[in-house]
Amino acid sequence: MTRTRGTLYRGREGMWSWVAHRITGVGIFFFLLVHVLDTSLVRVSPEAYDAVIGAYKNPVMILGEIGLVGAIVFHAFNGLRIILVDFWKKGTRYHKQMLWGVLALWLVTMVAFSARHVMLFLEGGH
Amino acid sequence: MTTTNTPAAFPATSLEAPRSGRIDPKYLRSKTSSGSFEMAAWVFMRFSGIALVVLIFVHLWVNLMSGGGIAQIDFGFVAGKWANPVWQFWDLVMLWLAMLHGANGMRTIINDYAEKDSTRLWLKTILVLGAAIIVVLGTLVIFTFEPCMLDAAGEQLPRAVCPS
Amino acid sequence: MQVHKYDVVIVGAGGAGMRAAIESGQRAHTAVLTKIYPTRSHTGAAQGGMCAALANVEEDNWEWHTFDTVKGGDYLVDQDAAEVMAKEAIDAVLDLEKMGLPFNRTPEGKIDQRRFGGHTRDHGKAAVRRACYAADRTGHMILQTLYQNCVKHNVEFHNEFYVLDLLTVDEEVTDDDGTTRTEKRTAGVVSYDLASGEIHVFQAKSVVFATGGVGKIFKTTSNAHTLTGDGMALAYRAGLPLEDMEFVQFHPTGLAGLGILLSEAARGEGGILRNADGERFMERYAPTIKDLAPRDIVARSMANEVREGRGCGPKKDYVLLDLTHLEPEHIDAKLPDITEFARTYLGVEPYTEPVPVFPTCHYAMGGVPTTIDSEVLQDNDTTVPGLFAAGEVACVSVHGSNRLGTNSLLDINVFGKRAGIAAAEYAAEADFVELPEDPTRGVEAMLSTVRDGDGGERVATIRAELQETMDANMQVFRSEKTIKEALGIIENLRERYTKVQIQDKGKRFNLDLLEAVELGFLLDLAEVMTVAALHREESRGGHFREDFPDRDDENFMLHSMLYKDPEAVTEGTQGIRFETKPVVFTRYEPMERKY
Amino acid sequence: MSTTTEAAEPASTVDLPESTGGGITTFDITLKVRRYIPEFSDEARWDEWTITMQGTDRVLDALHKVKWELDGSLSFRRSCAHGVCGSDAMRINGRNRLACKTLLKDLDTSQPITVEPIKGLPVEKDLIVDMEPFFQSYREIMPFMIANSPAPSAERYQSPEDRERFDDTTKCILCAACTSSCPVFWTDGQYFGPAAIVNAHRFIFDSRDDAGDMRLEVLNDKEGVWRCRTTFNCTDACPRGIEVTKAIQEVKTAILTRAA
Ligand SMILES: Cc1cc2nc3c(=O)[nH]c(=O)nc-3n(C[C@H](O)[C@H](O)[C@H](O)COP(=O)(O)OP(=O)(O)OC[C@H]3O[C@@H](n4cnc5c(N)ncnc54)[C@H](O)[C@@H]3O)c2cc1C
Ligand code: HEM
Ligand code: SF4
Ligand code: F3S
Ligand code: FES
Repeated sequence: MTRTRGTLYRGREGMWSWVAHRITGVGIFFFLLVHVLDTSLVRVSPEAYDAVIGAYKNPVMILGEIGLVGAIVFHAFNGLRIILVDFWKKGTRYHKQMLWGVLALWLVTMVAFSARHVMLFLEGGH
Repeated sequence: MTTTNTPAAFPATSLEAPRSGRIDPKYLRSKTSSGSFEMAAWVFMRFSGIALVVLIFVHLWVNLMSGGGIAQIDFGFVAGKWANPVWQFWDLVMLWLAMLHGANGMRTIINDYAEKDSTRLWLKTILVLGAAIIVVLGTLVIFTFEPCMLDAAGEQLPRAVCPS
Repeated sequence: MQVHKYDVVIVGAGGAGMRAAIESGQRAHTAVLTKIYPTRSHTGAAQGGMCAALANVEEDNWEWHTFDTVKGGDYLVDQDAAEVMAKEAIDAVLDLEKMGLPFNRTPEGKIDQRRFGGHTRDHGKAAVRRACYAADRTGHMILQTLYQNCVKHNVEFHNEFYVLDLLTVDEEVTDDDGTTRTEKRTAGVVSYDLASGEIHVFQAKSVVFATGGVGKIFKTTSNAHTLTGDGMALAYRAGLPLEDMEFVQFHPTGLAGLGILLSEAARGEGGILRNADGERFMERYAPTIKDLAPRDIVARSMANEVREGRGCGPKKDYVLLDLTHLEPEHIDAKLPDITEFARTYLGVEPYTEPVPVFPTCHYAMGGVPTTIDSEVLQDNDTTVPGLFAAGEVACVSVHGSNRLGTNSLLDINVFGKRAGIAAAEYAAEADFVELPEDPTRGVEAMLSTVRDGDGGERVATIRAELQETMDANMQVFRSEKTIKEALGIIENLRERYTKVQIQDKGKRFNLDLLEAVELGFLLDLAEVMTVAALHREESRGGHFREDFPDRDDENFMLHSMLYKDPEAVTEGTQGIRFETKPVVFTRYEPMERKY
Repeated sequence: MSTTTEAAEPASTVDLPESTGGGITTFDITLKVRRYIPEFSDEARWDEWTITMQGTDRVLDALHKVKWELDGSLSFRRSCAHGVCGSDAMRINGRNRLACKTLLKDLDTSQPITVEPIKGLPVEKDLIVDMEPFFQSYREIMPFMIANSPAPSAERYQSPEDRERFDDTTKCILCAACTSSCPVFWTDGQYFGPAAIVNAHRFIFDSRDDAGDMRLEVLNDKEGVWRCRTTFNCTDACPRGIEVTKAIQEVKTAILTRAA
C-alpha cells in the first residue's frame, strides 16, 4: 500500500530534545568506536598513533571536534535533565524550563570550550 | 445464507478476562517478556549517565583544555597518563560504561526502528559483536600498554616516563 | 449476509445498554451492538450528578425522592415506576461505587452529595443534598466505570454496528375468554456493519433497546450528533407505540448557537440573565425567585425576550448570562467547566463579558413504553415477549412531563439493570423465534433507495430545515398555529426525503449513507412529536401551549400513545393512530406544581 | 469563599458594551485533508477546499461543511461535538487535537489548514483509523477495579485525599490523541502507549483497588513503561489536560520501588 507522505508531526520541546538526544547519542557511539580503535594504535607503534592523532589536529578536524564536544555536552546535560524528569517529583512540570536551562548551559560551555580549543590549536600547532 | 454460530463467551471468573482472544491475532503483542531486564537497562542508563558526565568531562578537560590542549596529544601524552594507575582505571571505567551505555542505547534504537524481526536480530548481532570487540580491545590496550616500547632498531625510545 | 445467534442482543452501549450488558453478560450469551464505540456514548456528557436518598450528609429517604419525581413530572409520572426507581436508587449508586466509580467523598470517606433543582426534603420543605457526583464529570465516570466492568466481564461488543431493523413476527394468541388476536414476538435485529458495509442478522431470544435520545431533531441541542432517536423510530416502524413524545425538556442555558450545556449551577452561584437592553428581565417574569425559577419558566422567559425583539447579537437571537459581578476566584472555584466552555467555544471571557445563551433541547421524556421490568408494551397492557428497553429511549414513565435533574443517570442505571436481568431470564426460558422469511429485505430496500436515489435532494439541507422549523415552532412555546406550521413543513420534508441523493457510493465507512438513514428516523419522530403536541391541548411540564396555558387534568391526565398505522388519521395526519394510556397513581394526588 | 463577601444584588439594568457577544465575523479558510479511500485507490491524496466559516466555528464545523455541502464521501468520526466523547482526535496542522475543540480562528487561516488521521494506527478511510490495537492495550492493563476484600453492604470508604490521588487520570476519554502522538508508538505499534498507562495509573493509585501489583507487572513488560522516552508529546496532545508523562513516571517509580 503506497501512501502520499503525510506531514511531519509538529512536536514541541520534549520531542525535539529527544530527537537531538538520540542523534547525538548515536553520533557519540560511532565516534567512540573509532576513538577506541585509534587509541589502540598506541599498541602498534608510537609513530602510527602520532600519525593518526595528527589528523585530529588539522583545522577541519578542529571544527569537527567542536561539533563532537557540542554533541557530548548536549547529550550529557540533556541526559541529566531526563534523569531529573525521572526522579524529581516536579520534573515533568518543569521539563521545558529545564530544557532552556540545558541549552543555556550548553551555549556557555561551548563558547568557552571553542574559544580555548581554537586558541590552544593556534598556539600549539605552529 | 451463511450461519456463523458464535461460540458462547463465558462470564469472567478469573482475571484473565480482558484478554478475550477475540482480537485479531495481528494485533497481539509478541509475548516474550524478559522479566525485569528492561527495567534494569533503564536504571543502568541513568546511573551510567551520571557517572559518564564526570568521567567524560574530566577526560575532556585534561586532554583538551588543560596544558597544551589538543596539540599536546601524542604517544608520549598517553604514555604519561597511563603510567598512573588512576588514569588507567579512569579510562577503563569510562570505556566500559560508555560502551555499555551506548550499546544499550543503540539496542533501544534498533528495537524501535527495525521493522522485521530478522533485521532486528541481524543488527543486534552486529551491535553486540562490535561492542564486545571494542571493549575487549580497549581493555587489552589499557592493561598491556607498554610505555617503554623499543623502536624498530631495538633502541628504547626516549620517553620522560621510562627509566633509562 | 451473515446470521449470528445470541441469547440476548443489547442495542446501544450508553449507560443503560452497558448496565444491562453487565447483568445479562453474566447470565446469558450476550452481544452488544452499538453504532459508536461504547465510550463515545452521550451518557459521558452528563455533568451534574445522579441522585439517591443515601442520606450520607443529611436526612433523606426514598419516599421523599418519589414525591419530588412525581411532582417534578407534573403528575404525569407512573407512580409505581417512580417508587421502584427511588427505592433502587440507593443500590444503583452503591453498585457503581463497588464497580469502582470514583465519587467525590465526604471528610469521613462516604459518597458526597449535593443539592440539585427540585430535590427536596419532606415533600418540598427545603432543598436536600441528594445528588451523588464525581466533580462535574458524573456521566463520564459512569460511562467509563460501566465500560470497565464490561471489559472485566468479557462482554462481547460489536462496535460501529448500526441496528436498522427490529425483526418481529406476528403470532396468533388465544385469550382466556377464547378470543384470538395477533401478538408480536421478537425474533432479532438487522444490523449494518459500518466498516464493511455488510448486513448482519442477529437472531436473539431477547433484544434490549438502549439507544438513547433524539435531541438532533432540534437545531439548538445539548445532544450529540449521533442522537437521532434510532430505537424509537425502529420500534415505531415495527408497529409498536411511542408514549408521551410531545414532552421534550429544554435547558435554559445552552451556549447560544451551539447548544453546549452550561449547568444550572451557573445561576445557582449568582449568575443572572440580561436582555439586549442590559435589563435583568427575570425580575418581570418571576419577581420573587427571579433567575432561579424552574427550568421551563426561565426557558420560556428567555424565548419571549428574543421573540419580542430584545434579543442580543447581530441576529437578536439570544440573551446573556452575566457573571461579571462575581469574583473571578468564586467563578473558578465553583464553575470551572462552564468558564472553560465559554472561553473555548465562544471566545468569551466570563470574568469580564456576559456569555450568550439560549434554551437548548436537552432530554426526551417520551419514548418506547415499558413496564417497570423494562418489557416493551405493544399496547396499553400487552408486552412484546423478548423485547426490552431502558434509558432515554424508553418511557417507563418515571419522568412524566418533565424530568428532574440527576434523575436520568439514575433511570439508566436502575432500569438498565432491570432490563439486563429480565432479558437474560427471559432468554433462559424461551426458544428462538424463527426468523421471518428474507429478514434483511426491509433494510436492503431502505439502503438501496437511499444509495441509488438521484433526486438531487441533500440530506444536510433537509435536516437543517427540519431543525430550523422545530426550533422555531416546537420549542418552549407551542400553539396550534406553530405546531401546524411545523407539521406542514415536516410533511413537505418527508416528501422531499424520498428524493434524497447521497454522494458516497462506497461500502466502507459510508457515513453519508447512514446520515441519510438517520434523517429518516428524525422525520418520522418529528411527525409523531408534532401530532402528539397538537393533540395535547393543555400545558404541562415541558409542553407549553400558549393557546392552552393551564394544566387540564380533566381531559389530559393521560399518557399519549401513538402508533404507526397506514389506515388511521390523527389531527389531519394520515398514518398515525392516537390512543391514550392511564397514568398510574399510588400515593400522591395531583396538586398544583409550585415551588 | 467566605459568605461575608456575599455579592450585592446585581443591578437591574446595566449598559452593555457595543461589542457584547461579538458580531458575526466570517472568514475564508482553505482546508487541506489527507484522503485515503482504499476501495477506489491505494494512493492517499490531499484534497483542498476553500470555504467561508464563522467566528465560533471549529475544525469539526469545517469538516461538516465540506461533508454536507461539497463532498459527502469525506469520512470522519464524531459524536458529542464538545470535547467529551473522544471520537475525533486527528492531526490538525501537524498536531493531534480534537476537531471539535479546535477553533478555526485560533489557527493561522492565511495558510491551508492541514488535517490528517492520527499516526500509528492503520488508516481505514480518510480520517478514520482502526482503534482496535489501541483498545487492546487498554484491555490488557485490566482497567477495572479488583478488590479482594468482600464488598461491604454500603460503599467502600475512601478519604478525599485518597480520592484526589488519582483524580487526574480519571479524566481520560480514550481519544488516543496521546498514544498516536508518541514517537515510540509510531515505530512499531507494540508499545502499550500512554493511554493504557494512564488508565492503569487510575487503578494502581486507587486506594480501594488490590491489583496494583498485577498491573505493574503487566507494564514492566518489554513493551511497557520502559519504552517511554519522555518526549512529552502525549502530555501536549491530551485534550483533557491530563499530565500524562507525569502519570507514566509515577508508574515507573512504583515499579522501581516495588522491585527494590
Ligand atoms: C449535556 C448533558 C448533560 C446531562 N446531565 C445530566 C445529569 O447531570 N444528570 C442526569 O441524570 N442526566 C443528565 N443528562 C441526561 C442523561 O445523560 C441521558 O439521558 C442518559 O445518559 C442517556 O443514556 P442512554 O444510555 O439512554 O443513552 P446514550 O448514552 O445516549 O447511549 C446511546 C447508545 O445507543 C447507541 N445507538 C444509538 N442508535 C443506535 C443504532 N441504531 N444501532 C446501534 N446502536 C445505537 C449508541 O451507539 C450509544 O451507545 C444529561 C444529558 C446531556 C445531553
Ligand atoms: C555524558 C554523559 C551521558 C549522559 C548523562 C547520558 C545520559 C543518557 C540517558 C539518561 C539516556 C537515556 C535516555 C532515555 O531513556 O530516553 C541516554 C541514552 C543514550 N545515550 Fe547517553 N549519556 C551520556 C553519554 C553517552 C555516551 C558517551 C554515549 C555513546 C557512547 C551515549 C549514547 C547514548 C545513546 C545511543 C542513547 C540512546 C538514545 C535513545 O534511546 O534515544 N550516551 N543517555
Ligand atoms: S490520556 Fe488524554 S489524550 Fe490520552 S486517551 Fe486519555 S484523554 Fe485522550
Ligand atoms: S509521547 Fe511517548 S515517549 Fe513517553 S512521554 Fe509520552 S509516552
Ligand atoms: S466529537 Fe466528541 S470529542 Fe470531539
